[in-house]
Parts: sequence; C-alpha cells; structure tokens
Amino acid sequence: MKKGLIFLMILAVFAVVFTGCKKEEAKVVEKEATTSNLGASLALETEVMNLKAADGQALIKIGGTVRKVPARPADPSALPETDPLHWWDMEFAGEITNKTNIPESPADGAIGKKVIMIVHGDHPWTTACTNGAQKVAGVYGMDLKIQSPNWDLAVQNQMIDQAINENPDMILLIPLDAKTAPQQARKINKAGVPLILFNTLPDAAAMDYAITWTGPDDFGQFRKLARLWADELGGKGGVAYVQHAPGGSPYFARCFGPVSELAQYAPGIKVLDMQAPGFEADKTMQLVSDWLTRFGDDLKGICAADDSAQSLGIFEALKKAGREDVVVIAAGNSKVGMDLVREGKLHAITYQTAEGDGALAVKTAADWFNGKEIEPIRNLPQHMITIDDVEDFYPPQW
Amino acid sequence: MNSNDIGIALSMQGVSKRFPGTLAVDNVDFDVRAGEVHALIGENGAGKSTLMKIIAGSFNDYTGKIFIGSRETELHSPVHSKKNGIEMIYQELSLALPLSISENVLVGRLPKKGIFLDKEKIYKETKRCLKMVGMEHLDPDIEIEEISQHESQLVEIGKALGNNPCILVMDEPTSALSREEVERLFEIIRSLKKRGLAIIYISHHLPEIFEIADRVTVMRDGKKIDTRDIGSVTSEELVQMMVGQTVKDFYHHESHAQSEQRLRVENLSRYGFFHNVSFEAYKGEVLGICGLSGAGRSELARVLVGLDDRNGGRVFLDDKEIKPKNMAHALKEGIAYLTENRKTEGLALRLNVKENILAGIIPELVYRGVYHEADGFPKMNELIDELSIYPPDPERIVGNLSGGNQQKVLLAKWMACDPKVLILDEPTRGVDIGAKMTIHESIEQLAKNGSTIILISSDLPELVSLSNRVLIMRQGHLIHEMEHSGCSEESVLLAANGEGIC
Amino acid sequence: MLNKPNSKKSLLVAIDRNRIFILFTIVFLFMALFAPRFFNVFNLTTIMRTSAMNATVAIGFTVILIIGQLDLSIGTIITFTAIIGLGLKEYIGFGGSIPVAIIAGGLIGLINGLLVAKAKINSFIVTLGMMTALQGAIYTFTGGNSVSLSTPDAFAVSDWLALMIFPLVTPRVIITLVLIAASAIFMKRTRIGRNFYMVGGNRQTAWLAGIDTDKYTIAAFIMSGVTAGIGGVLFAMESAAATLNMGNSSLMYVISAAIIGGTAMSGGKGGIFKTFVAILMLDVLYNGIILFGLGNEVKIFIAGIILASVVLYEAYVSYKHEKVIGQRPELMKELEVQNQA
Amino acid sequence: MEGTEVLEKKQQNSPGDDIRTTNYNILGKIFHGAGIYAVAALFLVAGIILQALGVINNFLTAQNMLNIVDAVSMLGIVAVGMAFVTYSGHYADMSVPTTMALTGIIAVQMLQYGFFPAIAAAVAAGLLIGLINAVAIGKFKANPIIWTLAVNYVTLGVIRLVWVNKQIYPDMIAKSQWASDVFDNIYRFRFFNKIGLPVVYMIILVILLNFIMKKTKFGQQLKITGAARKASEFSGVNVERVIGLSFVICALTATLGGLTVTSLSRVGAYYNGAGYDFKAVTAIVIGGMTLAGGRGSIIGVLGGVLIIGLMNNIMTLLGVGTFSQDMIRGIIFIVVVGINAKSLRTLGRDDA
Repeated sequence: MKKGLIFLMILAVFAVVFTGCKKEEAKVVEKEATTSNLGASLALETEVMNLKAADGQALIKIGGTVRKVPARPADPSALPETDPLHWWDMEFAGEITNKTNIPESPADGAIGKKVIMIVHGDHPWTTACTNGAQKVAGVYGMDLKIQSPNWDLAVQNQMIDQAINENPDMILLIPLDAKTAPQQARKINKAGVPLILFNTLPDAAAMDYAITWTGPDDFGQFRKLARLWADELGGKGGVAYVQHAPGGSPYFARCFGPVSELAQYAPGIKVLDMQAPGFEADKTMQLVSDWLTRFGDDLKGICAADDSAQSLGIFEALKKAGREDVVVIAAGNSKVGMDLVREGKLHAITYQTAEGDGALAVKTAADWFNGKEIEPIRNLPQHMITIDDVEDFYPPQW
Repeated sequence: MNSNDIGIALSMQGVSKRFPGTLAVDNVDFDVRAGEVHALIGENGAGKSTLMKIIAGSFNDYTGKIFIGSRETELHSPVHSKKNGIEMIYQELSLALPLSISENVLVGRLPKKGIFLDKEKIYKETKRCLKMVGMEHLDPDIEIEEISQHESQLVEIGKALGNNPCILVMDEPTSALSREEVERLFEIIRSLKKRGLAIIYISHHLPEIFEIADRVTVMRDGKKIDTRDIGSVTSEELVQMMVGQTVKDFYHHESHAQSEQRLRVENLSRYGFFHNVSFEAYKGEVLGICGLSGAGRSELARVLVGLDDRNGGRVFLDDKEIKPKNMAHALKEGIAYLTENRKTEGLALRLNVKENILAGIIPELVYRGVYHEADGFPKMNELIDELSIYPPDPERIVGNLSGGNQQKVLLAKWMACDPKVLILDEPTRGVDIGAKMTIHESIEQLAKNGSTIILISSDLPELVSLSNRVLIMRQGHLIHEMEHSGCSEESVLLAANGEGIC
Repeated sequence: MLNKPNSKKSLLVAIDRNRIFILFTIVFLFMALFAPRFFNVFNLTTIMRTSAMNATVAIGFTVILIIGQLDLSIGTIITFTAIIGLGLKEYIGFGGSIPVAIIAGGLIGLINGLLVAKAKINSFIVTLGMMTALQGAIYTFTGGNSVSLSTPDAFAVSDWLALMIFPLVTPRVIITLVLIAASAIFMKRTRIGRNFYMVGGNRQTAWLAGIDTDKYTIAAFIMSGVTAGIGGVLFAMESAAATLNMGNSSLMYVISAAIIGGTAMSGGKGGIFKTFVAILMLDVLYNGIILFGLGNEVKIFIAGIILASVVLYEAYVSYKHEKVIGQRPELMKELEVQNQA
Repeated sequence: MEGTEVLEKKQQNSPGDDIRTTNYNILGKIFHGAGIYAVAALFLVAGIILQALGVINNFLTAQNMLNIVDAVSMLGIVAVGMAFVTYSGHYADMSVPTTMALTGIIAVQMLQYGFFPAIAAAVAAGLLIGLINAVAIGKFKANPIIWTLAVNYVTLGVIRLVWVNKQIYPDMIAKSQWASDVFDNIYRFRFFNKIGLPVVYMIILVILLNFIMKKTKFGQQLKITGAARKASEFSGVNVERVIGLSFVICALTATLGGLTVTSLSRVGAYYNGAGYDFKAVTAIVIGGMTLAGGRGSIIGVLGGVLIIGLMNNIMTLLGVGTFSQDMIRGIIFIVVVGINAKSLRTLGRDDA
C-alpha cells in the first residue's frame, strides 16, 4: 500500500517534470524591444524632482552636504574606539572600491524597466520606504516589484536567486547584514544583473559588485547630532547611550559616531554606559531607571538609536525620577519621535526620511538607465529636526 | 544454559534493600528451583515487588548475596539480570504504544545482519514469540496502540518468553486477562515448567496459586515468613501468615436491600460496546455485574455516569429520567463511578490524600463562590479513620502510599460524595487482604445506609458473597440475572462463559 | 479476537501515515502548474539550497522529538557555531575551525543532555535557559559585530559549495542529502536507531530492556547540537558571513516541519526523511508564494493554517480514536443486521 | 504515569511500594516553605551587601524598589495569567505575543468609536483567541505548545493581512481627545505621581487570580486537572471547561498586557508583545511552578517576576552589559529551576 502510494507520487512528479521542462523550453523570452525613448525618460526628471513625500518635504534631495573623506589609516582597528578613524572602514565603506564586472548602462531610458527591490524585512519604516520607491517608479513607468524576506537571511538569499531567475533590468537590495552583503552582491553581479545597494551600509567588499550605494550617512548624521547635543550640554557632564539592536552598522554608527566625535569636539563629556536593550519601551525604561539610580545627577544626556519605543521608555523613566534636565537625542523621523520633539522632550532627532531612502534608490537606478554618471556613494540629505522646524515634517511618514 | 539440571536456579541470601526511612526488604533468603513455580505472596507493601525488582536488576544498592546456579552474581542493572537469563513480566503494561509489536517484543535484541536490522529474521522471531502465547495471528508490524489491552498483555508475556529465560518472574500476570486467557497462560507456564524453567509467580489470587504453584513463600513487612510446599498448606494458613493474625471469614454478607427502586435502566446501548441493556436496582442493594473482560461491563458504567455518549435507551434514577452529560453532571444527580484504573484514572498521584479525597465534593464545599476546604475535613478524617488509611496523614502524597491504601483513598473519595448509586469497578484488584476486608466492610456499610452499589468484579468469591443479585454480561449483552441464593462461583463463571444457560 | 482492519481502513491508514508525501506532491504540483517561473532548474536548485540548512538542523531535532524531548536552543546553536566556524578560520583555517565549531555544537548539546538526563530538569526549561544564555554569549563575544571572511579566498569555499555539479545538485546539497540519508537509515535500520524510538515510546520499557535511557537522551541532544552546528557552519560558509541572529527563524521552521511531517511531540513516532520532505514542502510553498508576488503576511498566514490544521487533525483523530477503542466488531455487525431487517 | 514509574525505578531513593517517612533536607525545606522568596531575599541581601561595600549605590531606596516593580509590572500581568495554563499542566501559551499585538492594534483601530468600544473590541478579540485555544486544547486535546504556536502564526498572519505592516497611532485615530488621552494613560497614569497603573493592575491581578486559584471551585479543580487530567475527569470535574477557562484567563491577561504595551509605545503594531511568551514562562518557572502542572502558586509567580526585576536591576547597577546579563540570566534560570526540581524530589514529590 505504502510503496504503491509512493510510486504513484513519484510518477506524478516525473510527469510534471517532463511536461514542465517542455513548457519552459517553449517559452521564448520575449524581451520587449526596448524602444523606449531616452529623451522621454529624461524629460520626466523634473516631475520626479517635484515629488513630495508624505511629510510634505521634497521626496528627493540630491546634493546633500558633500562629506570629506579622510585618508584611511593603515590599520583602523588598531586605533582606540574613541578615535573617529577607528570606524573608517565602516563609515567610509565604498569610498575606495575596486569595481568589478559592473554592467554598462544601456542608456536607453528608464521607462518600462523591470526592477526588483528586495528589502530587509517588514516594518512600518519599510512600508514608507517602498511607498517612496513606488512614487518614483510610477512616474518613470517602471515595473517595480518589491519583496521582503522578513529579516531572514536564508529567505533573502532565496529571493535574490529568484530575482536573478526573473532576469530583471536591475536589482535594488537592502542587505540584511553588512557582512553577508558581499556574497549576495557578488552573486547578482556574476549573473550579470545590475545592482544598486541601499539603506543598510554594507561591507566595503560588497561595493565592488554594485553600481552604487544610496542611503543615509548614519555616522555623519550622528556626528552632527552629537555636536548639537554637546552644545546643549555645555560640553560637559556624563552621558549614556541606548544602542541599536546589534548586527548592523547602526549599532555602531549611532553610538560610536557620537562617542568618537565628542572625544574631539567636547572632551569634557564623559561616557557613563552603553547598553542595547532592544526596541522595547519597557526594557529601555527599566534600563534608564537603573541608570538614574546608579549615576544620579551625573547623568546629563542620553543618546538613543531609536526615537519611538526606546525614547518613550527613556521619558517614562525620566518622568518617574522627576528629571527634566536630561538632554535626549535620537535617530528619528517616526511620528512618536517627532511628537516628542514637538512636546519639547527630545532635544533633536535626525531627519531619516524613509520614503526618500526608497525613492533615492529608484531615482539612482533611473539615472543609470538614462546613462548618467553615478557616483560610488549617494547619501541622503542630512538634517537635524529640532523643535524649531519639527512642524515642517508633519504629517509623519510612518 | 543448563536448563535440564534440576537444582537451584536462583538463590538469595540475606538480601536487604533500604529506602530512605524504611527497610523494604529485610534480610531475606529465597530460592527457586529449575522446573518449579514458586509463588510469592504477601500484602501490598510486604516487599515482594521490591524483592522481584532486585532480581530484575532495578537496584544497584541492595545488600546480600545472589547466586545464579551456584555462581555468585551481582544484579546491578537490568542488563546484568538479562545476561543471567532472568526475565520479568510486569503487572502494569510496559510496552511502547507508538512502536510496532515486533519492536516491542524484540526490544534490545533486534536481530542484525551486519550493521543493519534483519527484517526477515525480525518477522520470524516475532512470530515465534507470539506463537508461544497463541497470538500468532497478530501482524508484527502493526503498532501496539492498534491492538487491545489484553492482546497487549499477552504480547508482553510473549516478549519475556521470547528471550528464552531460565528464570521467569511474573508479577500478577493475570490481572488484565480473561478466564480463557488465564487458562492459556497456565498451560504455557506448565509447559515452561516441563522445559526446566524456574518461575517466580506473584499473585494476590490464592486459587490461582493453588492451581499453578509448587511452593509458596509468604512475605510480611519486608521479611520472609516461611516457604512451604503447596501440598502442605491451606489457604487459611496462607492468609494467616500474610496478615499475621487469624482473620475472620471475610466472605460474609447480610442483605440490606429495600423494596424501593433506585435505578432503572431501559434498553441502554452504546453501539459496538453493549446493546439493549435493561435492569433495575434497589435501595441498599449490592448488584453484582459479572462478565469476562471485554463483555461491556466497564463501558456500561461509563455510559451511566456520562463519560461516554449513549446511542439509545433511558435511565431513571428515583423515577426521574437522567441524561448525564459528563461525570460532574452524574455526580450532581447522585451517581458515582469508581474506576478500575486506579493509577491513571482514579487518583491524582502527585497530590496528597486530602486533595484526592475532597476532589469529588469540591462543588459542595463552595459557599458564595469561595472554596472552604476546611469544611470538608471532618468528613475526610472520618473516612480516613473508617477506612483505616495508613498513614492517617492527609498531607501525604498519594503516589507514595501502598496500593491498598491508594485504593482506600479512591473509595474514600466516592464515599465522601455520598452518592445514591455507587458503581464500583474492580474495587479490590491488586489489593492486599487486609485492605480488601476493610473495603468490603465499607461497601456493606454503604449499602446499609441505603446507597445502591453496583459491583463490577472479576473476583468471583467477592462478587458472589457481596451481591444480592448478579447480572451476567457477555459480549455486550446482558444475558442473565441470578439471585444471591442461586448463585455460586461456578454457576456465575459458567454463565459468564456462555455456558449453563440456554 | 483480532479486528482485522478492512481494506478501506488500511488505505486511510496508509494515506494518514504518508500524508506528508501527499501534501508535498499536491503543493509541488500546484506550484509547478501555476506559479510563474517555478519549474526550472535554476529555481528548483534554489529551493534545494534554501532547504539545506533547515534540513540539516532538522535531523537532530527530529531525533530529539522522537526521544520525547524538546530543544529550543537549536536556533542559537546555529548562530553560535556559525560564528565560531568563520571567526576562528583566520587563526586555524577551515580545517580547524569547522571541526571546532561542530564540536562546540555537540558540547552545548551535551550540556543540555546532561541537565535533562542527569539533573532531571524538563528539557523545555533547560533549552530555554540555554537559548537565553547562548544568545547573550554570542552578543558578548562578538561585541555586536557580524563575522565575515576577510581573506581574498573568502569566496572560494562558498563558490565550491554552490557549484552546480548536476542539475539541482551542488556539493552543499549533496552533503545535506548524504547526512539525511545516513541518519534516516541509521534511525530506521539499525538497532541503536530503533532504540531511540523505544526510549521515546516508553522510557521504562527501554530501561528495563537494558537500554541506557540517559545515554540515549544525551546522545539525542548531542546529535541535535552537532547537526545544528553542521547546518550553521555550512550556511555561514555559503554566505561567507555569520550574522548574530541567523538561526533565529530556524526553530519555528523546524518544529513546524517536524510536526507536519508526522513526528509526535510525545515521542516514539516520526522519521527524519518525513521531516525532510516536510521542509521541502514548506520551502516549495514559500518559494511559490514569493513567485506569485504575495507578501510575507500570506506566507505566515498559510504556514500557520497548515500547522494548525495538522495539529487539529491529529488531535481530532485521536479524539475520535479514543471513542472507539475497544469497540467489538461483532456487535457492530449485529447492528448492521438489525438495521437491514 | 509511565514517566513517574521510570523516575521511581531510576532513583535509588525513590518511593517503592512501601510506606516510608519522607526525608526532608534543609535546602528542600527552605524551598518548600519560602519558595522563591528565599531566593529573592538572597538577591536583596546581595544587593544590600554590595551597597554597603560601595560597589553600587542607591540600591535600597524606595525609588529603586519602585522602579523594579514598575519595570516588571507588564511581565507580571502576562505571567500571572499564563501561570494558569502552566498550572493546568499545559506548559505555556505561545500565542500570547500576538494576542497582545492583536488586542492592542484592534483597540487602537476602534478608538475612532470611543474609548469603551475600543476596550470592548480588544477584550472580545482576546476572548476569541482564548476560546479557540480552549476548544482545541480543552476538548480535542491538541498539543498545547504546537497548537498555540500555530495560533500565534495565524494571528500574526491576520494582523499582517489586515494592517499590512502599518503601525497605527491612537492619537491619530481617536476622534475625541478624551479617548486618546485615556488610552495614553492606560500605562501612564500614576497614583501620587509614584505608583504606575501597571503596578496596580499587577497587584490587583495577583490578588484576584491568587484568590481564584486557591479559594474557588475552579482553582481547586484546576489543581487536580493539572496534576492528573484523567483522574480529574473521573472525579466529576468538567475538565474541558476547566482547561478552557485557564486558556481564556491567559488570553484575557494577555489582552490587558497588550493594551498596556500599546499604550506605552503609543502605536498599534504587529510586533508589540514579541518575546513575552518566553519571558513569562521564565518568570513562571522561576516562581516555582512546575511544568507538570498542579503545583505552584500565583504568589510564587509574582516572586519569579520580582526576581527577574531584581536581577536586572542589580546587574545594571553593577554595570554588567545587556548581553552578559542575558547570559547570566539564562544560567541563573537553569540553576534555580534545577535546585527547585531537586528539592521537590528529595521531598518525595516527583517533579517533571
């Protein structure tokens, strides 16, 4: 009985294998004759630049501050963590690259191009990001397909395979992890599919295989934020860092960015502690309460990697302790974070446009299709949101 | 193995085993000869099971000497015992339900060909073992959970026999078997005896011992009392040795039956289990139900208390029709059921005596939504005294009590409920004689107080002496009813086997 | 006495026992016929490779379930071993780091096993504690940084692992298949393998039959640690990097697959090959869902529904089965006769 | 039952079929009597000593103690409810995280109709999940862990299908400022500016649920059901209802937990409540409740919850990193449970 069943099933599978293989052969890849007008595509540029994000800000702001790239020290990891150059490899990944096998731009316009975007996982941020991407793709009439592996590396690898299998004109990828990016990029590169990485800063090795990387300059932003913070603190006092969840550049950028910056800019500021309680308000609250017990009035400032759950936890703890003098900064742009800025609680947050992140990636892809020169790294504009201009960023993107 | 030598197969000298706080086996000398059945009897807690577990290799810290043949051996693990040709058949099923018959039968010794299992040999070997117990029609590849309980019991015996033991220990092997199967088992034992096996046979059932044993050893309180040839001893003497005092005749009974009808069952059916059963029971009556295992006795009880759904028929309690949906409902109506599976269905072994006794009357102890446990204490203490549960400590964990005392706790639980109808399913199975007497007295007391007792039992003397009337069930049908005056053990047995009645 | 099952019933039993093969066939056929770009060598290879890690990990996990225990720590063992396997490469080469990583997995399994078998703590608790402790250890020792190969030959191994030898077959897949075949045969066809089933089916019987149940329990946990280690290291080598939570999704995945494949939580039942087919089935399903352009939410929902239906189905079957245990066939026949009359 | 037999056979000091006096040892006695509070006192003393040595400061202050209680209050709310599931012998309810997420997100969504409809809808959703678990596990005896895991998946799928990864904000959805404010204060309101509402919820729940577990018919029947389901059924306990009710209680406290978490984080999203399943089990088991069921108490679970808080507090005050804290917590967890199991065994009460 059992054997018969198995036999039947194997038979069925084989039957399908044969019919299926035939079908596949019969399918002639009809690549549309790409007659799309390069001119028409270029003409859409102004329309794209006029797009607005949900918060009323311009969706794409190219030409943010050009950052200065210092010379790479011989061995960055030998330097102390408080030295900005210690983080050179992470902060300036992609500035020195050895581009290999990058496909030539067809220079035939972006209209009608098939683009697959693979993000890192589902999150409201991701939703906003893909919304931004859709807006730009809509204007160009691109066929944009978005996939999300739900933070699972094996699934992202599978999606990359599947994307390659679809033979698209471009793949846009948010690598799940900086260190796994090289292998993923290399695979796409080997398959001959143009690739743009965005958002998560990958290892430098990944940049070799991608046309470019677009996204926020986390280190740069936080260096700026740190200066604002130090000014408010008066250049002295103890501070503590609530870190990002480990496993990516934000974990370092949003903590050691300010740490190394302040080591130069405001050496009077002392680092009391740094901890990663995860993105949970109650855990962060407990942590900060314990800090307040431990450090008491020595604690003058807190820097958080997240402006929603973590910040809420921080302010609950501060409220309980009756402390209003602690200066808190965070990475930002969520509704909760901006509300806190508006209430005068958060001193400053970074402008971390989610829609702009996705939009910039698609825009860069379009530029490439249009035959434009693409710089090795395209950063999102940097801006610090404070109570003075927070109203400009309403309604929030996510 | 030297199975043909008629001599001492196993002997123990000065064997003791101590559990924290008690000496379970106290300096026991014991021997069994090849080619004999040596019965080991004693009350629960007398130490016979511990003694047998020592032989089976369950303990590695006993003291004393054990000889196999004439060679001194240490039986410190089941492997040691097996190597010495000792096999044990346990009272409770010890088969792995999700595994196949062959794997259970050949556990630990599955034949191999090279590094892999030899399927053909497994099949043949299993068949051979099954044949020894007359179960060769079973497919060795089906799982234990697919076969019935008494089939499993026989499979278990086959499993032990299949190892070709020199010494076979049987701990109440007949408790789950029907009369026919017991007969078959005895036949097997006799043939094994002829082949020179030494068999140690533990049982509470004295008639069985007189039927099958050659010698008998009595244990009490961890000590050996005496070893006798079966021909030189009477059952009264044995009982006296076991209990340590002369016992009054424990099979006597007065009728307390009243004329008022308590329970009337009309055409009750559960398809596939029993069909169209009708009977009535009166106040103060002990109504016996007899039948072989699988006759539908327990199933009938389960339907009466709502544990199973019925397919047809009506039940009247005090002329009011009742349809219990579950046991809770049945209890509210006044019917209680003491199950035959004490350990799995009867008691919460991990809880204490108090919680077990009060389990049935929790709803009664609730006033204004609050559970008042202490209100149940007088009744509980009374029951502990009445049933002489030992130790009389309500905080004692039930699982640590002896079998007899566990059974008393179970009975106490139902007596606390004070039901109108109490169904007792094998109330004295695996219980020592002292406890048995206490339980019988309590049953009588209950009847005297006007409760109706439905007594389901395979213990024929018990059934015959306690019951006012006996109903005979056979293969799912109620086939006969006997008055107390007209029934004897023999007549009941014949009836249950479908003989002697038209 | 014996109620010989009639042919109709035995067909049902056969279907029930082989339900995972049937499920797989249905899902596979459905995807092959309807999912775009599903049925080609490239995509099928992708499926095989995706399933490789979880399939490897599931070997040990299935043995754990067969022996009637649970191992919640496999996810963190995967991550832990992956990090060791790659992290130590710089110092001792793959020849040293891979064995060390796998041994580390086995050691964690050994600790789990000792705590379960010797200290007699419930495996759910032991492995839950181990999961927490190990996650902390991973973060502490890496300092929050993922590990990757920085040497120029970084991709050599991963390229080799992904080398297409034959359609659908890469060295990585071969390793997985060999492991599965070897362990499936081991569990099914050797005495030691069957003893695992016996320990899970009834500990007492096994112990009385001279099977050292503690040893088998510990062995099962070691096996789980080792296979999780192998799975983790291979996956990390193929990705040329080890991230700090790469194993986290495996636990739920492997539990679901084992249960859908017919392995029971109560022990003594199931098989490695069935779990493997269940993993393949889930992967085919997920692959197809992505190809249809449906999102994660659909995947989660469908996976949940499948798992829920399997659990409910099994519960319902045993619920029904309980009701007819001990039913007498001759009485049922009698009933039929009555009804006809 | 078979498992018990095995344990008996394998421990040399196990009960045989003999009557024996139980052998108490000191460790077991302490554990039996004071339960987890002995351990809690140990931590407290350790903290005081460390403070006296000057290693940490401000440990023994009212504010710090309040902080500890405050920090674990939400865990406490969830754990005392889930304790009923453990007590009933069904390990844990793995569907708690998404129950929290679902009820939270539904409450936020329904805030447009006002505060009370929102709460009612959330409770209804929680009740529904509880009832689904109750039927599958109580009636059909589905494996509790796998079943609740599956329910967790399905619920997560539903949230994602309906709300598509969005997070929704109470203050944007509520039509009236009042509803939004009240919702915000589910977590934030403080009595005397000190004692937060979650602490109050937790204390009320502990008192109420402890009363239910120890002093009602349901609680007593649950104990017997947890210790021996079949025997309980044969003792006239409606086990299906009793087990079902324990899952419903768990789902309802998870609902309260979900509302509190949502109120705290000011968003309704699918990830609210993640991790609460294992956290709650940890607290329950540390609190002396055995997975075998029928043993332990709500007060003990509260002790388990407080221990987790104390542990975190002391470690943070010592400056131990979050990651090392995880490591230490895992080890302490196993050790505490191991001691508890061993003491139960030496007391002659088998454990599992």
